[in-house]
Amino acid sequence: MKYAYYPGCSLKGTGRAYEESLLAVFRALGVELEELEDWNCCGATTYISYGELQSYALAARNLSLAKQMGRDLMAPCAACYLVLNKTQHYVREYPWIGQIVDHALDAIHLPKDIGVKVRHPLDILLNDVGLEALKAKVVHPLTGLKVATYYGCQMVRPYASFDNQRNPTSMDRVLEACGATIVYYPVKTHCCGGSQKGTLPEIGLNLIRRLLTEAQRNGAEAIATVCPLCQFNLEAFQDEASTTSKFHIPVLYFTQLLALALGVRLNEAGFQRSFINIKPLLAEKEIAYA
Amino acid sequence: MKLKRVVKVEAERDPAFALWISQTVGGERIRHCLQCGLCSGSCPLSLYMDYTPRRLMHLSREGFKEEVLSSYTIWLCTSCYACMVECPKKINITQLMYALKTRAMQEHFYPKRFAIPVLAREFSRMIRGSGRITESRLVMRVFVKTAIWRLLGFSKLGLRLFRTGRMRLAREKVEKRSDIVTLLNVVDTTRKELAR
Amino acid sequence: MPDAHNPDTPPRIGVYVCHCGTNIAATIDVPALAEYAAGLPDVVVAREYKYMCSDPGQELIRQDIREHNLTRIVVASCSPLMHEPTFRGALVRAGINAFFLQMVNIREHVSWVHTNKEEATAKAKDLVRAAVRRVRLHKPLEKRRVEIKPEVLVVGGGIAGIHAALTIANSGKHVYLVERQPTIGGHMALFDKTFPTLDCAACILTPKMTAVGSHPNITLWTYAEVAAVEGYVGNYKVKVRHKPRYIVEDLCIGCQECVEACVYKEGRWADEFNLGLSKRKPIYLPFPQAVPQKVLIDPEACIEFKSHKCKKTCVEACGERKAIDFKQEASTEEIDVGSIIVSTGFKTFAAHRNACYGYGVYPNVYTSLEVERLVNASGPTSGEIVLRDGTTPKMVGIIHCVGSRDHNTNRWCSKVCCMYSLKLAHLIRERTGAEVYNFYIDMRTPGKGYEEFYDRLLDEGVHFIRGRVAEVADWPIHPSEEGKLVIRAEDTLAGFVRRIPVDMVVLSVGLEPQSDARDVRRLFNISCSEEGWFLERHPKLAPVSTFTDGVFIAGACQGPKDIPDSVAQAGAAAAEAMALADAKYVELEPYTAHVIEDACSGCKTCLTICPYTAIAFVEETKKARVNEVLCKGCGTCAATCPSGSIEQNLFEDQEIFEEVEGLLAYA
Amino acid sequence: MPNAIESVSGNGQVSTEVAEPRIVGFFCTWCTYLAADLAGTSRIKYAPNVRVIRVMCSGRIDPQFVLDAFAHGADGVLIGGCHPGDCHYQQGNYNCLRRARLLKRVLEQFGIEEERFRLEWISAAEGDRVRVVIDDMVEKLRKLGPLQLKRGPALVRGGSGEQVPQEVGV
Repeated sequence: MKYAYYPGCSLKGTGRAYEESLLAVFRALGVELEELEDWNCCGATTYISYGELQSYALAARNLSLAKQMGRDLMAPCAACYLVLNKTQHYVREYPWIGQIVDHALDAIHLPKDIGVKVRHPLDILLNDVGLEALKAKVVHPLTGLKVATYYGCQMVRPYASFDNQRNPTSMDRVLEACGATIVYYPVKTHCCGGSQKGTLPEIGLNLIRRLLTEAQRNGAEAIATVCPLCQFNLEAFQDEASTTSKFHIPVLYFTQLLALALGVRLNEAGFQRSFINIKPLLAEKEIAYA
Repeated sequence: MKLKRVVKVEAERDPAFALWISQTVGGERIRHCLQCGLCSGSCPLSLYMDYTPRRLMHLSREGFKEEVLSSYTIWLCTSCYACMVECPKKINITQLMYALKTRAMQEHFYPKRFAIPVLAREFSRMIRGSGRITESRLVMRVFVKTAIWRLLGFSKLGLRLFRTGRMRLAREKVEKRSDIVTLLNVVDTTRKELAR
Repeated sequence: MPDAHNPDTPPRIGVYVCHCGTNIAATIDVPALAEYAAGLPDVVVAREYKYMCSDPGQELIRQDIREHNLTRIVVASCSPLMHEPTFRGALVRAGINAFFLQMVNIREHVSWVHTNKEEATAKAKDLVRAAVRRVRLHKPLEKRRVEIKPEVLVVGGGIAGIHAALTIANSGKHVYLVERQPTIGGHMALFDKTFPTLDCAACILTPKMTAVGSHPNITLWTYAEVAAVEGYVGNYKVKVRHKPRYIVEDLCIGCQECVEACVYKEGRWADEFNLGLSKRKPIYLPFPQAVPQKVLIDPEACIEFKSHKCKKTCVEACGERKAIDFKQEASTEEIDVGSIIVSTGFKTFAAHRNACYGYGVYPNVYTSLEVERLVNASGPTSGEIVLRDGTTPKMVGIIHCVGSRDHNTNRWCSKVCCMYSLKLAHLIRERTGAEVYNFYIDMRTPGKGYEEFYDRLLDEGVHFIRGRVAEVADWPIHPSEEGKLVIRAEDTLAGFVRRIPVDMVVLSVGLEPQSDARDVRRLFNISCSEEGWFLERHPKLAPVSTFTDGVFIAGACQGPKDIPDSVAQAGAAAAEAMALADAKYVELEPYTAHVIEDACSGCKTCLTICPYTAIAFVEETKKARVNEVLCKGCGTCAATCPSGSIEQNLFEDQEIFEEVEGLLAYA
Repeated sequence: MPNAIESVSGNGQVSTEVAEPRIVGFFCTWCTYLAADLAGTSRIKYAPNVRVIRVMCSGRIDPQFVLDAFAHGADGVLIGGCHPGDCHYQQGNYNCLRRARLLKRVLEQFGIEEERFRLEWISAAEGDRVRVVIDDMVEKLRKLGPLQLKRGPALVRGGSGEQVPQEVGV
């Protein structure tokens, strides 16, 4: 199994732990990932409001590069995953947008064909690798670890190609395969406020608080995420969000938990980058780790 | 206390605006809006909005440009797509919000030093320059332009990020930066041609 | 077994109390009631059961009758008007006379209207006790069988009447269709298109109209009214009054040469069919597709009637046909029919009653019905939507719910306004390209393809402003409003008041009962709601029947209805009428009166009191005698007879006295 | 509210003050009885004091029925018929009205207050009117208290209607 890999900007910055754990996990599963040559920012949700059409062109460049590699394109970052998918949709739905994008690609000597399959790691784990293969590779089961799976918005909305939009379960199934216990988490697809914590702090903070409170209320010992921004928001502002009850709950990328189970060494899975040390929890739960 | 007339006479309506919105990407179906309010109900931010998304849809399609573009609602949208997924008339509300943001920025319908448009501008500049985003630099640029003091509040967190290696000042960049610039320019020129 | 029909043997009574699920049991202590009944004199068995009207419930009664030789039955359950026939059937099947039954209404009259269980149970006990005492005296009675005449009278020639008439006529039975106007077609004939399919009204209506006109089984009487109705189910005698149209219908061939020839070269009088939007001559055809194709003369307008000095060019034009008859007078005709279908339709709300909308003040404020004529290809402007001054409107406001959903006028929703407003909005936009604004309170589009039509209108860019219009006026507060009609309303969805200047205002007027609905219902002896809508026998289970057997209702005279609903109802009414006719006979309740000759003093008081002249004085015996065929069983004579020598079956003095005393005697 | 039954003795004489007025109703099938049914189906709540006797037409109601009711302990009698002109039998309700007028005079002679005898026109559609009339009448009779007959026994029916003035019937 081999995939083109599109990290996106965050996975090189605040989301490094995501990239490290992701690569480790797929290595352990014997899946080859080849980083996309000279990729550029997908434009995220921010560029659109500045220049809608340009944002499609930016995404298209990556898609065109990937198409040349002739493999499915894995996009772990929820925002990237959305934007790349969306671009393909819009170019199809609006011929005039397609025309503009084509011109732009032409100008930089890239083929117009951007019809590469954009896929999320969870999609690949479930449908290509398969849960059985995954189970087989588990060396340190996460037995008894209560996890709240937080999907956020953009992995499932608006294009949930491989999971249910209103009640996604892909991450649950993958983590259960590693022996973890998934707690009831009614806000699993609610919004974390995205960049709002930076721009309208108090509002962003309220959204973050809601997510943390629910996780705590439902007895979660860790929160698993699929998006660098979600992970950052939930982890970085726990003190700020704390009110009467103080929040102290590890917020990890689902790939980090996978890595743990697959026997990847902690600091090869980016745990050293967490603000909250995971070891006491693992000790308490008697979960072995490398 | 200053009282102003609130009754709207038809001449204050901007039909061109209403037409424009119904022609933007995602705006095609705005006229189908039933005003059921499901968008407002499903929106995580609506509790902070001056106009709920539902009301914004109505004001937009009726052409009340002032009200729409000066509304906080468009800036509060985090593009979580909850409204769009639930909308019974399949209206692409999130996309509409982008269009409105763009328009509001073009016509400067927002408070001075308002962070969100600044972020968008800086974001695009950075991409034009390097083709990728270096979060550390972006954050700093935005704070400098909006609320420098917030940098201080942020510094503690910043420090932790540096310590954990999650904030690197090293500039992320694409090799073929000229390609990015060309790409963006060509889009603009082609759009103008198509418009003609 | 004691002979139930022998009055000398002591009666053996069975009492049956129904729970009606919880409808009764929740408010009345049913077991206590049954136990109490068991202790009453002559009661042999008293039982309670969940649903007496169910088969097992009835079987319970039948068994007891056989096993305990019961001779009288009391059922305490719902209103006798609901299930009396059911339980009488049970008695008959058990071999005793149907009228040995007395029902006690402990649901409608007790459990549903009272809350205190103690009081309710006490009341129920009194009622049961009275019934037990009364039923002892019940005598065996037989229903009267009367023949049903197959002919049917349909009153009102709108789409409902037309459909009913054709359905029955096609089954081979004869129909009399009586229409007050000079032509059939009703409101539907005024429309250009019908919602939501937008198919042309004329194209679907006129074929049906002509079919009526030419059908061998239909006698069509237009410009005529029902003057009197006598008789009873199966045997109604109806007087129909023909208004003079001053044209011999049989001779007129509808060539309209007379109209051409009239001394008035131009129309001068408001054209009724076009609601005054055009002018007609004194002699005229209501509209091109009128059925029958017969002209008529308006005596108010015709010179000949006013001065007798007219050149009578019309008569010349008619020539040999001699169809014009200035001497024609109203005539009355009497027919016998077995059943009657009342489909007299509705009238629209008089727009001027709502002063704020300036109807009659501003010439460019129209009613929806007027606009229906404007958009109609065969209308006064041949389909062109123009204002009174001939210009085309650029801005049009359509105001919903005019006269409806309003405690100052009519409380009800008129059901069709939302949809026809959408239709008009579409037609106006399509034909003039004007900006159209709909002002609504709620958009009500329940019906096949209706919501889809609304969605289509939304897409067509018609404005929908949710808010009841406060005022239509011509005073501007902004230069852009100069010389316009300004509609003021809150846009409740935008959250502020808006002023919208328009060239044309359309008032979507609601539906109302005909102004003479009350006289009409008396004529046919049916009841109507407080508003004036004719009352169906049961809102769900007998929607086209009335409380008068053999009289049915169809269409908007029963309540606001659109075309499909009216036609469906007409079909149902027709089926009821045909079923009745095919039964050939109907059984009448035996509640007739009879004279106890020995007691009769021959004072003749009863003769004058009987509304049906059913009582005759027999010279030989010098006594009164009731003709049971004519007697309808009101019992007035029985109450009037000074010597108490007239009795009414099942309502004999003794029976009622027993009931009274039973109510008041305490066990 | 204490139950009337226990507080009234066999001969209809009221033994305690808490007695609830007991009213006999004569309703015509076509209008008032239907109205009462409608009140039921509409779940309209009203006082439980009225016991209804169904007759085909208010024209059937013989003054003797009314007198008999009073004689046997009724505190009030309520007659319900169709509105004038609406009679199912064309004019029965007019006859009823005429008799009622005369009957009122007779009742006076027996010292029966006029509030105790009431004639109402209630159409099949006027379910709520049943409530209004009954509640109002019960209220009035509560104030009046139980009926004390001056010449009670004389009222009791004796086969023919000799207590009733001849013209009543006419």
